[in-house]
Amino acid sequence: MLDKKELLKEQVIRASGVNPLKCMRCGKCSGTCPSYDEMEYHPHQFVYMVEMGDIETLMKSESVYKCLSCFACVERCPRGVEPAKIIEAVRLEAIRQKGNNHMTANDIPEKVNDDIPQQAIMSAMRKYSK
Amino acid sequence: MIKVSYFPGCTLRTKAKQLDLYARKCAEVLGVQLCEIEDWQCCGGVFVSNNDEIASKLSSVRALIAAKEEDRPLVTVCSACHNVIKQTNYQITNDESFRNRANLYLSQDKEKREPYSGETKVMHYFELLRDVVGFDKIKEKVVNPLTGRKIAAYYGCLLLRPGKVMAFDDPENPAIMEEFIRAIGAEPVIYPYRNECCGGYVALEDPESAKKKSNAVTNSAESHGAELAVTACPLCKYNLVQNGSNIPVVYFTELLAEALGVKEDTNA
Amino acid sequence: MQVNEYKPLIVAFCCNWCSYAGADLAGNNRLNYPADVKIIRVPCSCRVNPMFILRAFQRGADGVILCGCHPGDCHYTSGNYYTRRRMALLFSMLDYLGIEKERTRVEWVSAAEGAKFAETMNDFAKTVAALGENKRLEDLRCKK
Amino acid sequence: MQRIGVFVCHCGTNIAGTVDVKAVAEALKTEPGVVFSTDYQYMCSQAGQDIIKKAIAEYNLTGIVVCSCSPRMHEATFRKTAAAAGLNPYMVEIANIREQCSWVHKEVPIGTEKAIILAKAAVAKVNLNAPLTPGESPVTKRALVIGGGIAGIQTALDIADAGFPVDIVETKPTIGGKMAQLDKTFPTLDCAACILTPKMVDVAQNDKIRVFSYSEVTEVGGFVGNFEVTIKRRARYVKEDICTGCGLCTEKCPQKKVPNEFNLGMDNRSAIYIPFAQAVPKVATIDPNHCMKLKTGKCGVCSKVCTAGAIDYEAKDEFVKEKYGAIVVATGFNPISMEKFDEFAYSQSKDVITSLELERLMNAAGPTGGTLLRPSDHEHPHTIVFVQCVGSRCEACAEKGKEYCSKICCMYTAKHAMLIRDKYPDTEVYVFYIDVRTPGKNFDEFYRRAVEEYGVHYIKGMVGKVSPEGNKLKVQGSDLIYGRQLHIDADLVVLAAAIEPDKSARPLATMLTASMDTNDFFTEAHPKLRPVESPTAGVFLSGTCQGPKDIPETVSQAGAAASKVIGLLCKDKLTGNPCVAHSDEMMCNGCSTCEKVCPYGAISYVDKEFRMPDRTTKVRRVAVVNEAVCQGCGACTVACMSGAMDLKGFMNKQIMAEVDAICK
Amino acid sequence: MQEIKREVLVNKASELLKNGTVDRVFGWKKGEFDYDITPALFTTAEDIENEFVWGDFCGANFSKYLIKETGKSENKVLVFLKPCDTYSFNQLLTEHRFDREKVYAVGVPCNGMLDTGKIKSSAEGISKVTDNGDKVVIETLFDGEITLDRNELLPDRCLNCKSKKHVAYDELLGEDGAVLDSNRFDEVEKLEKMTPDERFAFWQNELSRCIRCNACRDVCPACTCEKCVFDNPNSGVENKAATNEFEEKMFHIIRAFHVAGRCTDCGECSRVCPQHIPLHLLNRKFIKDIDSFYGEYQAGAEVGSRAPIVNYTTEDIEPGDAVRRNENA
Repeated sequence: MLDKKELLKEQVIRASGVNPLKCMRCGKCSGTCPSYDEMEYHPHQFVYMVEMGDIETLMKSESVYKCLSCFACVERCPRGVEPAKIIEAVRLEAIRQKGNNHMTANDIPEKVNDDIPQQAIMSAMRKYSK
Repeated sequence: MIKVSYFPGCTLRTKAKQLDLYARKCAEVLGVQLCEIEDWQCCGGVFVSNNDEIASKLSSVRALIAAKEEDRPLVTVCSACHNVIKQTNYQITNDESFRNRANLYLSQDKEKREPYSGETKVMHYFELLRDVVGFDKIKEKVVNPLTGRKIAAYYGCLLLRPGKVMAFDDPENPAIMEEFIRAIGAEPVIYPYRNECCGGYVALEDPESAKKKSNAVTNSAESHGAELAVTACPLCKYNLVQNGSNIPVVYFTELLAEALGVKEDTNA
Repeated sequence: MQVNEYKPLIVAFCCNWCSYAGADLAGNNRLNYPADVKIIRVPCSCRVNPMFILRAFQRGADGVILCGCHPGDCHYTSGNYYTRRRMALLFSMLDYLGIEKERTRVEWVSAAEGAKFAETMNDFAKTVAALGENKRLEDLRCKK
Repeated sequence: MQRIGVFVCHCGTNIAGTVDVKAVAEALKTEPGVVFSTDYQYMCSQAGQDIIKKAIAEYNLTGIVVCSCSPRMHEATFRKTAAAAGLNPYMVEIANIREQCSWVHKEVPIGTEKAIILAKAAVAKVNLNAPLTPGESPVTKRALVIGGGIAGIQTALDIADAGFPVDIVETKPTIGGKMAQLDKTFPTLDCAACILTPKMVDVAQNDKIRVFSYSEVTEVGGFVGNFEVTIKRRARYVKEDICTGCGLCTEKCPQKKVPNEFNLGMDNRSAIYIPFAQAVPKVATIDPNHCMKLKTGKCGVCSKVCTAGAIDYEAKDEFVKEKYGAIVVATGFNPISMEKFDEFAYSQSKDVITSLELERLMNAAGPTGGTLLRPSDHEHPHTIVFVQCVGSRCEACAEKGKEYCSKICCMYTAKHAMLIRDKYPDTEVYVFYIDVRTPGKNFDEFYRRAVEEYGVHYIKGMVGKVSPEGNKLKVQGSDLIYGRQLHIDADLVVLAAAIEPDKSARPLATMLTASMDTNDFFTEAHPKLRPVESPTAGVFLSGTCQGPKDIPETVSQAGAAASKVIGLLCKDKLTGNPCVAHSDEMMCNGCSTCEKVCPYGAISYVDKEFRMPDRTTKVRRVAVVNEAVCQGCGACTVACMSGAMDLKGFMNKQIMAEVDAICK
Repeated sequence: MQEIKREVLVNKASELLKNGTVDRVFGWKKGEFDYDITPALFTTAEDIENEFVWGDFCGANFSKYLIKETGKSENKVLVFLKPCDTYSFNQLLTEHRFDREKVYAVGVPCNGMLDTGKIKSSAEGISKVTDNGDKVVIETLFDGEITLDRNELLPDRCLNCKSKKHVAYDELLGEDGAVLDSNRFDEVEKLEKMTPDERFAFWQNELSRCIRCNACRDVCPACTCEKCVFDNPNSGVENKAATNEFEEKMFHIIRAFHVAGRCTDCGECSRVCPQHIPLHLLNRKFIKDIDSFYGEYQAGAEVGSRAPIVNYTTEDIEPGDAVRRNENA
């Protein structure tokens, strides 16, 4: 039987399709990340902490919402680890498990202005809510 | 006349009408007919990379099927739609489990269709210009060359990454937009931030964060001598402009229309 | 557990450089497989003439397995590639004649794959045992 | 009829524990041909071998079967035993009743039964064995070295030193290779040219060594001891034997805007050129792609100024055919293209350079005369960032990088960093690294000195992006130990590009039938025990064509390859493996099918006259196997439908007899 | 009916004999009956004028005869080749079995040759057979005239003719045709679709009739070995006459394997089999598998081509997958 911690790790690895063991810990993902300063845990730490099975800490962190999904880390990783996908899987785990979304439709009106494209609202809802 | 299927996307119906309008007008001049697929639905804005995410990708699959039924490539203009649809197509081609599950969902639709497994070719309007029309032909059709204008091509992330999936151009040293700029008679400005992120959807969650990224892009373009930035993405444009770009940001179709002489206010 | 399980006779042709060494390694590691498997050493899997295989069946073998280096690792650079084509065609022909396709097999076993050798032989012996005696290629004169 | 002796080994309890060895010896007594059968504790021991020798003499044995461990273990031992007793060693067969019997089965009746069957199969085979004698072939006492870098130079010098003639084939106009482009060498910091150029001079002056520069190998035939090689000598439009290397032509040549490959395009040379001052041979070469005379017919300045009259615009490529006993591959390496790694802005800024380019920028004979200046504005760089592992250890990007570690980068970067800090103490040097790998004599000490004595900043992390802004290169990378993203405004960025085998290696491997790994490095015959030999007999490996290596390793491998070549050339004759294919000309159809599947080109065809039963003669085409080339795989024996082609030691009827014995 | 007339062939042969191009001519001679035509070697124009036969029963392929005949003289021998014969001709050249310089090859068009077996089983006491295009008229001693559709009397190999195009000749009489799309694999596919038990029963029934007369081997233009393995005591498989079922299978499997990649699918083996065993179905299985596993290959289509069985790619199908593919097909 897997305990909860292991189950979470399995789920993140399976859903993201990422094998954290491929990481050689060069840190290029964090070296390339444009949102590094906004994050508490950085892309290379996501990979390492998933490998270690400490997913709950990541789920609780605001860092999961700071990733831009710009895929620069994925593109530049020499080992094909795809950190952005692992962050996405942890983020989905967080919003799915919590049962409370990071952003809801009610939050939207105050966040938008007349010029904002629909695409931004759609994307934000996809990224921050179930 | 070459016929291609066309997926405009929500934003092109609202905030980014110019992007759509001029895409159509220019296509006509270049001998391509954009056949808008019927009853298209929003692509979802972003591609969710999780394997277990199915439902949000179905609208893209339906669009892909519509194009398959016409036996035409599916062309998009908006970078975001393009990214979502191309990634979905890649996943349905290469991930058997996703393919089976997606087809299972679609078998619930009213119309009965063959299972879809990635047959449609997904093209961005830029790829259409490069691979189908050809930049040489554009050069011939230009009536209003934008001579002397120094233009920064802003790729952003969505057109290029993941490079293996998008197969759009070299993700670190792309050339397609620069070639486009040359084709309409202007001078491309190469700057290091052309393939960095504008901040994207984070604009809602953390506007400050998005501002930092956007400023880095526009400052870099400006410092390399650009007087204008060009993009294919409404969200990129929004972020760059909203965060106080010192140089104007326009859609590439606007420039193309100007060069081809089909922009309404060219002489205004 | 079936007590009276049929004990098949299995001839295994092993190339000297990879599979024969793999079989030796299975021995070094004391990995069991049925004694029904008898190994014949050949320099390369490409030395195995279809006639040897048919002859084995003629003389009462119930299964014949060929083992060689993995494609690309042949000691003679290309021998196993020829084996692969010859056996694909031969096995397909035997199947066409209605002879049980489970009685013939080709496996690539490297010198380092002692465990794979033992597993392969266990599996093959089990498969062949399940088919029972080889009647379709039998030779009444040889079997008495 | 053979007289066969059977010897069953107990191997202590290794065999005897699961096999009733006495029962095996007993059961074999009645096999056809068997005249003697016995068992013993340890057959491979001196006493055991004596039993065999005695039995051979006493029973007049013509063949023996040893039931023991794997033939891979002791076949050679027992063959020697037989030979010592006057029996042809190929009359020995081993029944493997240990690895393939006693060790894999548990019950004595089962083990014993199988051991008897295996022994009977061996007896059945020996009954059909025939004495075999290895063939002999003569050895051409001349070696060919392909590649004239430090590996090729050292190999050639060592072979020549032993008294054998050697030819070096080098594609460039001069020998010297990559080492000639280097500035200093680690970990001793002596100057590369100071230690290399004397060796180049030795080559030029050694009358045993011929240098075919500006040449390439186009065809290889033959086999170990008897290779026949065609060398294409590209037209250099300058008569090599007349040119004195005075260099006047290069000064007067009006076309001076040709990118200088020796300085990696960082400066220009003339269309007629001598790559560098110490070139060997020191003769000029005309670059036909840039020479106005060759392209348009107008000019001819070099011809006018050459007092020796060495210029020949009409020169053509020439082909030389030569015979060699051994071939050494020393084709070397190149840094990979940085084109696909533009996150480091290599294509965007001249001030992003590779380490090899830095070597030239620091070299006194380089484009800046040895003063470190930025290529863009010729200013002194004050902040320099080194990026390690660019394209090395790169699994995700097979089309742009290499999966392996390039091995030399950690050390040369430490060297660069140290030299820069030494010469320009006001310059800050940062090295972004993933791991620092220094397993070599005095290597780690060297790296530590860079940090501790020279104050080089080593940062554990990787650069993610380099952005040229103004006259700075904005470097963004991770500093993993600090836990921050580091932003450095650098003046110069140096990329430690992965190295890859030279592109000429792949077609050469095909010509030599030498195998390569997926990265196009030549594979060795055995990774540990035969590291300088290729699996193809007579082809040896020297230097980085076999894998990334530094200079000391390259030189020692070059010496090792030379000693293997010398060992081969010392022999007057080579004895081969006697288990080779043989074609029965009476049955051969001459259809050429066997030739197609032979990986060694060992089969040829001759027209032969046959006397027919009716006393007429008939000429037929038949296959002939070159026994020195045949390696004995047997592919031809199955391709041959008439059964004319058979393999000695593994004949059709022998294998068939084994099958019959097992299936009885 | 053959579109080209006997006179054309006779004139050509006489002309070449007279002008010294050749000194021997392979042709056909009448046998006991109309349908019983035998191959013959002519050396004079006179013999040719008198005895040379050309018609619906001239099915014999001379390619194989060239091996021995070309060794007998330094002069050229004339051979008439139908389109399907030219493939065997090329295949033998690929295998260096005769000297091309000693042969003068004349291509003749072919409209399909009638099957002697089918004729014989359609009537008794046959005295004369005439072909007038679509119909064949058989005159019999007892039942008068019988008229049959020509197509009904064609052997399988002509019904599924693969090519009307000559792939080798020095000179062509008449018009050359094209390579045809045939349905020659239909029967193989039918067998493949059966269950293994049905296939086994089918072949058991067919091959058990074999009397080891070796007619298939003797006629086969690919079976040209100086000494056949089945005649060679050292081969381990020597046997002159099968003593049990297995050995028939062994003989036919080995024979098919030995000609795999070399068989031009001429169909002679089945034509000559006195027991009417459809032996060509074995060869066609190999051809079909070779085509589907390694890409289409026609033996003899060009001289010097390398048969797939003596070639490889690093990505070839695994034997296990090859057999399973049949199952799914």
